[in-house]
Amino acid sequence: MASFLTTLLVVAIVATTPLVLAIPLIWIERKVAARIQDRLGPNRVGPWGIIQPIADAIKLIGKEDITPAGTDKVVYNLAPIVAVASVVLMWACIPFAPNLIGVDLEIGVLYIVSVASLGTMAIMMAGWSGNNKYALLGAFRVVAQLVSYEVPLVLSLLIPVLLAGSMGMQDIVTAQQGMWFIFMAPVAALIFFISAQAETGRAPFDLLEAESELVAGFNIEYSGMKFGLFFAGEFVHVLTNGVLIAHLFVGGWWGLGVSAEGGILSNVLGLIYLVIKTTIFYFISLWLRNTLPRVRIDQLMNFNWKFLVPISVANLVITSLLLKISQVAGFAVDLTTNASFTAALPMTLLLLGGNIALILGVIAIYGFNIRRDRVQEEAQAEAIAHAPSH
Amino acid sequence: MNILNQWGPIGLFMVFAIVLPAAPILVAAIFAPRKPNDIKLQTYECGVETVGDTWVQFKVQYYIYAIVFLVFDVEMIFLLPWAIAFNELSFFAFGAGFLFIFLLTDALVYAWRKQALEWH
Amino acid sequence: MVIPLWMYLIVAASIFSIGVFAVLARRNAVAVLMGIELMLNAVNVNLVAFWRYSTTDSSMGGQVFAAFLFVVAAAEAAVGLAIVIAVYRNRRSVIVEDVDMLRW
Amino acid sequence: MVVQYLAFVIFSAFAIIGAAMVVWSRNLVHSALFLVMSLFGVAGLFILLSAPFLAAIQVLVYIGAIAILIIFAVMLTRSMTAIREPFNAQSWLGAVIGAVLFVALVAGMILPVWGWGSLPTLPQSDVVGTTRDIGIALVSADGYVLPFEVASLLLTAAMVGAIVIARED
Repeated sequence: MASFLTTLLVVAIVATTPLVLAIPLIWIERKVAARIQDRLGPNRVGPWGIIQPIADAIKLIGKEDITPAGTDKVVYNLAPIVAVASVVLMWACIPFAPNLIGVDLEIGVLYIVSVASLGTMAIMMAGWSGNNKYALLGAFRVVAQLVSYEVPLVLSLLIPVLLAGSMGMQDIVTAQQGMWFIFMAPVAALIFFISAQAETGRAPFDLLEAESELVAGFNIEYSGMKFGLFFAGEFVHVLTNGVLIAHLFVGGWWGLGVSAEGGILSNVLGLIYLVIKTTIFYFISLWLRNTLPRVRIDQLMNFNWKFLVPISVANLVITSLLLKISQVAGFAVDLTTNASFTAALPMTLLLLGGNIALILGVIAIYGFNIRRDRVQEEAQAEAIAHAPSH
Repeated sequence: MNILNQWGPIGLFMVFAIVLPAAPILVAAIFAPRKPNDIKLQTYECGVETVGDTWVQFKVQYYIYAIVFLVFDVEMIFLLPWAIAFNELSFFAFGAGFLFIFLLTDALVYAWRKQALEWH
Repeated sequence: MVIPLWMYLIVAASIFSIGVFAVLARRNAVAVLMGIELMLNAVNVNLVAFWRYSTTDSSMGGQVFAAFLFVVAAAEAAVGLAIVIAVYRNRRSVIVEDVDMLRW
Repeated sequence: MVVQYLAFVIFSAFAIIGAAMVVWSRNLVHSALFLVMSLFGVAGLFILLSAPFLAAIQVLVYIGAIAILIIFAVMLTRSMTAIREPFNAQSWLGAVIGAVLFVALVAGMILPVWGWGSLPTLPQSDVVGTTRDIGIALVSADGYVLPFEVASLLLTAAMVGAIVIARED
């Protein structure tokens, strides 16, 4: 009974954390966006407008909730719940510190990915139930985008799994004791970051909403709290991506003075390091959102299928090949047991070399293609200019 | 029970994950005003209200993207265990994984060459 | 006290029977395909249950077999639905009885 | 373990009721959503059977991909979502066959062989193979390396076939 109550408490805390975090996140997001756009942002309610999101939440509760005629009531009401639930569930096995984790599942990473894919279903439900053709079209575009970008996301996720030899989140973090995975697989980290950004549906990949051009996307028929929930889910998803990148590629809670065994000091320090790393990636994400222009849908799809996916497949091939070579040659270390900086260095250099070669190769191929296209265009223009007038 | 220790909390998590977003909706339903009228309940459209069910023809392109995604998703079933067991694999087993990836890349190349990945 | 094997088997059998009914009775081809997915799922439950309760075999055969069934289900769904879409494009119908060109 | 029984009952109810509603719903999108519910229940059963990897794959592949594919297909053949009569003329025959099959399976196979009469077979131990064991079994020469490659080939063929069939031109 006591153990059940402890579990209940842990689950309650871990499950509420993302939703509670959403409140300050809204403020941070608006403030950062305002600063980038040379505005002040919210500054009326409370010091620096810090109470603004709470005022927003109260406003949302007091707003009339309009359910348009012809909606499918059950699906319509279920969709925002599923959308938020998918994000909350992801937090079940995200570590906070060496000993602080909801549940350290053996299949941690796979669990996170599969729970995240429930969000796609929620969007489909939201778009369909509204009985509005724009919402439905919007949902189709979003779903096409989300499923497309899930491919490079999962393929690059495979690299940390490959290096750590485990899917458990704590195992992956522990394996980065001496060397962060970003040094072994910078390409995978970059692809993961880009496709995670696309998974949240934010700029430059926000053509599903395109706030400045369209009225809204799949959530057009939602109002009041239900709309707010979709929004909160998106905010938390961005933060979740930051945490995931911090864990998978830059060592999660590792830092100076943290030991894997734990202890109070390690846990506190680990949490602080994790917050710092997460904040950095979260900030980069906001920065991108507020500075990059929106892409067109054909550019979006081409970028994914003709750039990210081939590169992530090539990256997987190169990384696994080099890893196997270093294992056969005998200078690979088992990162789960012996992972000091010096021991991991030769392997890291080899993998880093492979990644640099991959980047150079990609640049060469795309540079060649672009040059060839330009030469062709110039030749065409030449031909038109010099064509006989009759 | 091993499996219950690990997944029991996840089950609790699911309950929380549903209750936490449902609660604000319920609270809003209690406090929010409710004064519906015909105009307010109209679907959000440009101009004239749609008659009957929503009726749009969709591009088959969405479906093709979904197929390619499905294939890569199913590929994960095999690549994840392969990646986990990587340290213990012989060179032969490693090559088997390579062949697997190669065969799937084939499908991608086919789709690319047939312009199935273009957005029309 | 552990859940006995036959409980899983009965659950699987009922899902399978419902799937059979869907395949035989529904008119819409997409619904028929959903019935097939249900049947495949029931088979998967059976496979994993037999693997878990097997007293002689300690290999991962059951799970690996189930993983292959996922592949089959995915391939079946992709091609089956593609056929439905193609038929719909040519004949403007997804009713199974309307597609009777092969009928003698 | 009462909790286990409770979980079993809940997941089975999800799976069976979902499956029944797949057949029963007139609206195909509802059918697809009930299919998701049923698949979710089956994922829960996988967890009870100590196969969490398969459960996660079930959610990822079935709910994340196949259900999406089905809804896309429903939308592409959209004028057909609300067919007045969802069941064909021989539906009674289908119902009879389904019922007979169920009774035959339960009374003819499951209960006599694995049910009351026989000794209750119990799982060997609580700790069963992990995902790593699946990986080793998949690619080792005395394991399933041939099916592994054939699966890849099947996927490739399915993708090529589906694209060829579904394309507009």
